[in-house]
Amino acid sequence: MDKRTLEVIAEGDGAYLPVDPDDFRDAVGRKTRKLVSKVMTAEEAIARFVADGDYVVWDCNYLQRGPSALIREIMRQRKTKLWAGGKFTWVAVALLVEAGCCDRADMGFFMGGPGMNRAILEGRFTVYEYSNVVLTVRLRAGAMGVTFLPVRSLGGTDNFRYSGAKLIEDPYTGQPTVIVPALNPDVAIIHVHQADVHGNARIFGAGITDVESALASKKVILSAEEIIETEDIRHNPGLTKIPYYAVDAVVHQPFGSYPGECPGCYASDTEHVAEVFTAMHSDGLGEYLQKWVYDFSSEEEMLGKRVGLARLRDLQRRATVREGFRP
Amino acid sequence: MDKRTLEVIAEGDGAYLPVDPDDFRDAVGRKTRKLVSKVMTAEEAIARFVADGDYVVWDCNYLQRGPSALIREIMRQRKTKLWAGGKFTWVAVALLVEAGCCDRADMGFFMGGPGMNRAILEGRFTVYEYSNVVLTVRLRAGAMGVTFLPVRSLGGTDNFRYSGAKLIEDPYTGQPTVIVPALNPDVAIIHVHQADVHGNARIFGAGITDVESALASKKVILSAEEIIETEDIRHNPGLTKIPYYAVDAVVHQPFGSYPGECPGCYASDTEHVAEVFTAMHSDGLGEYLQKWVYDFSSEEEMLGKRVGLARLRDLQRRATVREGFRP
Amino acid sequence: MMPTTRMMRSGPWKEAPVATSFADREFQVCVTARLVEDDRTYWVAAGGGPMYTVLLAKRLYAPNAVYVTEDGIVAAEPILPLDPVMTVVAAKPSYRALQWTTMNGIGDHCAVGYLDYGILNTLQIDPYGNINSTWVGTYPTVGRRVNGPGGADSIAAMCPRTILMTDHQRRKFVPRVDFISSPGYLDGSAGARQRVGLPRDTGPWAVVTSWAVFDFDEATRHMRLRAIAPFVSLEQVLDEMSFRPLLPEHLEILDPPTEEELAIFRSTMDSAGQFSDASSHWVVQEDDRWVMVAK
Amino acid sequence: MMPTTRMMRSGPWKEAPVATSFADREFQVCVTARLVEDDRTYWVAAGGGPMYTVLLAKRLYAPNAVYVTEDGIVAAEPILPLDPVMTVVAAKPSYRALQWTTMNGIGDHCAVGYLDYGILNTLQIDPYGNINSTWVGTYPTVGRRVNGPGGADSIAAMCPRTILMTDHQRRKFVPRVDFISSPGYLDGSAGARQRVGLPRDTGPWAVVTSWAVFDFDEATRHMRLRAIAPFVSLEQVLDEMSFRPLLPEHLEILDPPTEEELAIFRSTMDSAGQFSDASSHWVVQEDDRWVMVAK
Repeated sequence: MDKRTLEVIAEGDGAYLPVDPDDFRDAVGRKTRKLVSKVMTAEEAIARFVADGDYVVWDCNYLQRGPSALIREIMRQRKTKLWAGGKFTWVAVALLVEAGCCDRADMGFFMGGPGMNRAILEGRFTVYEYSNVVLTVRLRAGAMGVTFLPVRSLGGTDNFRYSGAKLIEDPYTGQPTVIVPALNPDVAIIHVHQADVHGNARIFGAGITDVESALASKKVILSAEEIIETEDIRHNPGLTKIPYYAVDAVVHQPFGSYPGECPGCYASDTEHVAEVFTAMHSDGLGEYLQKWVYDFSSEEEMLGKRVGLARLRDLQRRATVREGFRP
Repeated sequence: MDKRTLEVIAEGDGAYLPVDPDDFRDAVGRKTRKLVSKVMTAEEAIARFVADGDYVVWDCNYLQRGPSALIREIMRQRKTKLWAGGKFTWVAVALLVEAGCCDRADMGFFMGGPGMNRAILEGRFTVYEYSNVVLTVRLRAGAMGVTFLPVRSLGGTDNFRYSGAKLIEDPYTGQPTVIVPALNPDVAIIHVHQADVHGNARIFGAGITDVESALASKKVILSAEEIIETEDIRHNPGLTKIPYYAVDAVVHQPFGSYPGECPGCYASDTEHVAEVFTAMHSDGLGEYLQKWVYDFSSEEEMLGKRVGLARLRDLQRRATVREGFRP
Repeated sequence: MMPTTRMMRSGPWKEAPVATSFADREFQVCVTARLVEDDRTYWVAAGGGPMYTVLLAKRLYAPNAVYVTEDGIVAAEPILPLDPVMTVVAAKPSYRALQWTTMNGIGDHCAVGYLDYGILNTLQIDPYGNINSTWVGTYPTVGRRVNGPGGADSIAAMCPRTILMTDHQRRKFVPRVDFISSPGYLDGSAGARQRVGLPRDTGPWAVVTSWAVFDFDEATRHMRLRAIAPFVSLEQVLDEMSFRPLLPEHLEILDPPTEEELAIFRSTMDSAGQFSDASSHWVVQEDDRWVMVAK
Repeated sequence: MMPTTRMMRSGPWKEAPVATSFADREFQVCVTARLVEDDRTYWVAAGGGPMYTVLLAKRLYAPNAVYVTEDGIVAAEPILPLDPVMTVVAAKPSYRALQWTTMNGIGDHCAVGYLDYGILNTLQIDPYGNINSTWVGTYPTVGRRVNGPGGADSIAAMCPRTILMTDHQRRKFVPRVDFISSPGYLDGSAGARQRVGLPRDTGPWAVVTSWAVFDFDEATRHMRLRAIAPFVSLEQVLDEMSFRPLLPEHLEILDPPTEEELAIFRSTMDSAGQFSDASSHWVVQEDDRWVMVAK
C-alpha cells in the first residue's frame, strides 16, 4: 500500500480508561523485584492497594473461583467511586453498586436488578458497553504493553457505539477493522489455588483472563486457597501462571471464593447462590450485605459464625471432581 | 480524538506473506472436527502436507526441542521454494538453503556460513528482516485471527526498513506506533512431548511459540516423542497446549529433536552439534546432509545405523533433569 | 435445500415413541437438538437452552458434536445435572474435557474459524436476527437494564452459523431491537457485516422458538418461517410476533418431542425444573389432537 | 553520579586477592558482573558473555538479581556448566526456575516494564549505541550475512537500561554501523526513540569491552569513555576505536579480576574455554606492572 493515511470510519463515544502504556511502565518500574514476603490480611491488602476512584478488575466472579472474599472486603471498607471491569460477572457489580462502592463499569456480562436500575436511571451509575471477550482482549492489550488490539467482533452493535472502540481502515487489507483500547486497571484482584509468599501463583482448570489481568494491572492482589513453598514452585515452574514480580499482596484466604466454587477445593453454596440472586431481583441486596458483609469485621468471622464449619466441610465434601485441579 | 484519518508515518518495503484472515478462516473451516486418528509416518505427513512454495514455520529449532526429524524429511523429499519462518533457529535455515528447499526466509535469528552467503549474493535466497519476538508476535496475530498487532520494538532499526512493518499514528494516543502484519503460515511443524492420536498435544518446559504457530497455520504437523491415550488427555485437560482440531498429522517420532535436546527425554548430541556448526562455517553442509539425511530413507534407519542404540541410550541417560517435564 | 429442512424432515426420532405431555420450552430444546450436526464444533452460551440442546443432541443424534464454552473448556464430558448457574469455571462442566484454556484462548479459536456453530439465547430479536440482551426501553434513560451480551456478541460475530433460541412471544419478536447487543445481519443489506469488520460468511442460521423454526432468506437476510409445532396454527405463530416473517413455499410441521428426549432432558439437565418452569404453555395430547394450555 | 561509577569504584572485590594472569575477555565478564544491580531483573542474551555475567554476579555480588531468557525462563537456578549452545529451551538452564513461559510471554513481561536491564553482545556498535548483528558490508549486496538480531532488538528496544558487551577492536567501534539490528539512541537526537514508537526512558546504559567501560552522555547521547583497564593506556583504548568517544572529566581505572571471580567463571561457565579462547590478548602481572600480550 502506498497511501499515507488511514480512514477512521467510526468511533464509539463511550468513556474509557486513558491509554498510556509508558505511564503504566513507570508504575511497573516502581514495583519491587525482591523475593520478599507479600503475605498480609485481606483487610490490609484492600486498605493499602485499593484506593477510592480506582479502576478495579477481578478474574472470574463472585460465584465462580473469583476473589469473593476480597470483593466483600472492598465493600466492608466502603471504598467509593470505583470503576469496575464487569466481564463475566453475575452479581458482583450489583453488590458493589448497592454498597455505594462503584459508580461506573465496563460491561461484559452482569446482572442488575431494581437497585442497579435505579442507580442507572438516577445517574449514580454509568455503564460502558463491551462484551466478555472484548474486555478480555482489552486486558490482553494491556498485558502486552500496547495501546490497542484489533478484534473480529463488536462491529455493528450498539456496544460499539457506547464503547471506546473504533472502526478503522485496516493498514494491511484496507478493509474495515475494529480496534479496542488497551485496559490497564489500577488494581486486579485474583483468587488462585496456590501461591508462594512472593506471589508466584498456580491456577488449575479453565479460566477467564487471570494472567492478562495480573500483567495488565498496576497493583495486583492475590487471594490464595493455599500458601505453598517457593521450593514447590521451583520443582514445577510450568505450573506457575502469574510471576511474583507482578504481585503486590498475597492473602491466604481459604474459601476465598465462597459462596462460589473453587474447582477441586469446594463446591458452591447453592442456597447462598439462590439467596443472592433472589435478593438482587427483589431489591434485597441491602439486607444481603448486612447479613453477609457488614455484620462481620473479617471473612474468618463471617465464615465461622454465619456459614459454620459443618457447612464448609460439606462444601468441601461436595467437591468430588479433583483430577486436573491438583499439581 | 475527533480526527478522521491516521497518518502512516513510515513503511518497510519487505515482502510479507499476504494478510487475509477470512481466507485463513476458510482453510480452517475445511479441516475436520472429527476425533479421528491422524497418526502417520513422517514421510507421509511431509508428502501430504508440505507443498513446494509453502510458507513453513517450525517451533524451537534443529538443536532445541524442535522438529528436527521433520526438517530432515523435508530435505529428504527435496521440497522447493519454501519460505521459512526463521525465528530463533540456529542452523535449520542454512540446512534448508543448502538442500535447495528454501529460497526466502523471515529473519529472527539464524546462522548462515559461506553457503548461505553465496545464495544471498547470487540472489538464490532472500531474507526479510524482523526479530525473534516480532516474528512470534506476527504468529500471535495470526493465531488471534486479526490482521496485525502493535509492538513496542522494531522501530528505528533497519529491520523495520526491510520488513512488512509500518509506523502509524496511534489511534488512541496519537503517538507513533509500530505495527506488524499477521503471519498465517501454510504449514507448522512442531515437536511435542506427548500427543494422542487426534493431535491433542502436551509440551513441557519453556518454549517459543508452539501454541501460536499451531493456531496460526493452515496445516499443522506434530511429531511426538510419545503417543498417549485420549483418556490421559481427559484426565488432565489443563496440560493440553494444542487442541486436536488444529492438527492435521501426528507423527510418532521418538528422538524427533535429535541432535537437539528434548528436555526431560534426552540430552543434545554435543558431538553432532559441533559437527553441524563446523560444517556450516566451513562450507561443508553438503557432506553433512549426505551423511545425516540423504544416505537414509527414514529417520528410523538414520538413528539405527548412523547414531546407534548405545548412543541414543547415552543421550537419554544424560537427561538427568526430569522434574517439570513429566505430567 | 437448507440443512434445517433436511434435519427437520428426517431423523431417529421419527421412529421413537412420542411424548404426550410437555412444556413448549421442552419442545424447543428437542427441536433445536435435532438441528445439531454431528462432527461439528459448537460454541454454546453456558447454561440454559443452548447448553441443554447440545448435550441432548450428543446423547441422541450427534454423538461426535464437539462443544466449547466461553471459559475455554473444549469438548467436556460433564457430570450432570449441573448446579444452578455453575456452568462455567466449575469442576462438573469441565469434567473430562480435551483442553482447558481461557476466554481469550477460546476467543482465538473462534476468531480463526475452528468453531462452526454458535447457539444463543435471545431476549429480543428483529427480522434480521439482531439480538438485544442489554436494555429494554430507550437506552439508557428509560426502561430496564438487562445482562449485556456476555459471550454472545463474539459467538454471533464470529461463528459461521448461529442458532438463536427464544420463547415465542410478541415482545421478543420486534421490528427493531431496543439495543443491538449481538449482531445479526444488521440492516440486512449485502455486506453489512463485513463493512463493520465482522468475518465473511458468518451470521444467524436458524431461530428456534417454543413454537416454530425460522431461517433467513439468502437474498434479503430477512427472517423466514420454515416450520411450526404440531400444537399451534400458523395464525397463532404469526399473532405472537410483532413483525411478519417471510413465509415459505412449503411450511413444515415439526415432530413432537419423544419420550426418550424428555426423559433425558428432565433427568439430567432440567432436573430442578428451572428451565421448563419458565414455559408459557403446557401441551398435552387428547385423543389424537394436541391441546395447548397457558400456564 | 552514574551508577556505573559507583559500581566501578567500590565493591567486595576491592578486598579480594587479585588475579595475575587472565584473558582480556575474562576481565570484561568480571567488570560487567560488577555492574549488575542486586534486586533487579535482567533479560540476558542466552549464552556467552551476557549470561556468564549475570551468573557470576549472582554468585558474588548480586545474589538477588533475577534474570530471564528469551524462551521465557524466569529466575532459574541453572545446572552449570551448560552444554554448548544449549542455553535455551533446555533442561539445565531451565532448572529450578520460578516460571516457564514462552517467547511471547517474556516479550510481554518486558513490554509492560518488568525487566529492568538487558545485557547484550554486539558485533558492531556506533557512537549512539546502535548495534549491528545482521550484515557486514553493504546490505544486502556486498559483504557477509551474520545472525540477525535474535532477541536483542526487543531487549534493546524495551529494557530501561541495556548493557552492551563487545571486544575492544577497531572494527567493532564504527562511526556508522552497516545495519541497525537493535536500536541504540539512533541519530542521537532528543526523542529519536519515541518518534519511532519505542518506550520512553529506555536505551543503552553502558558498554563494557575487554579493555574499557563507556556510558552515554545525557545531553548528546554520544558514547563516553568512563574507565579503562589497568593493563591498557588511554591511547591504546582510543587507537582501537574507529570513532572518538567523549572523554570524562575523571577517567576511572578499573580493578583487575579477582582470583575468586576467575575461579568461578572458569570452572562453572567457560569450562571448555570457548569464551576466553576468542580473546585477543592475554594479561599477566610482572613485578607490579601489567603486561598485555596479543594471543
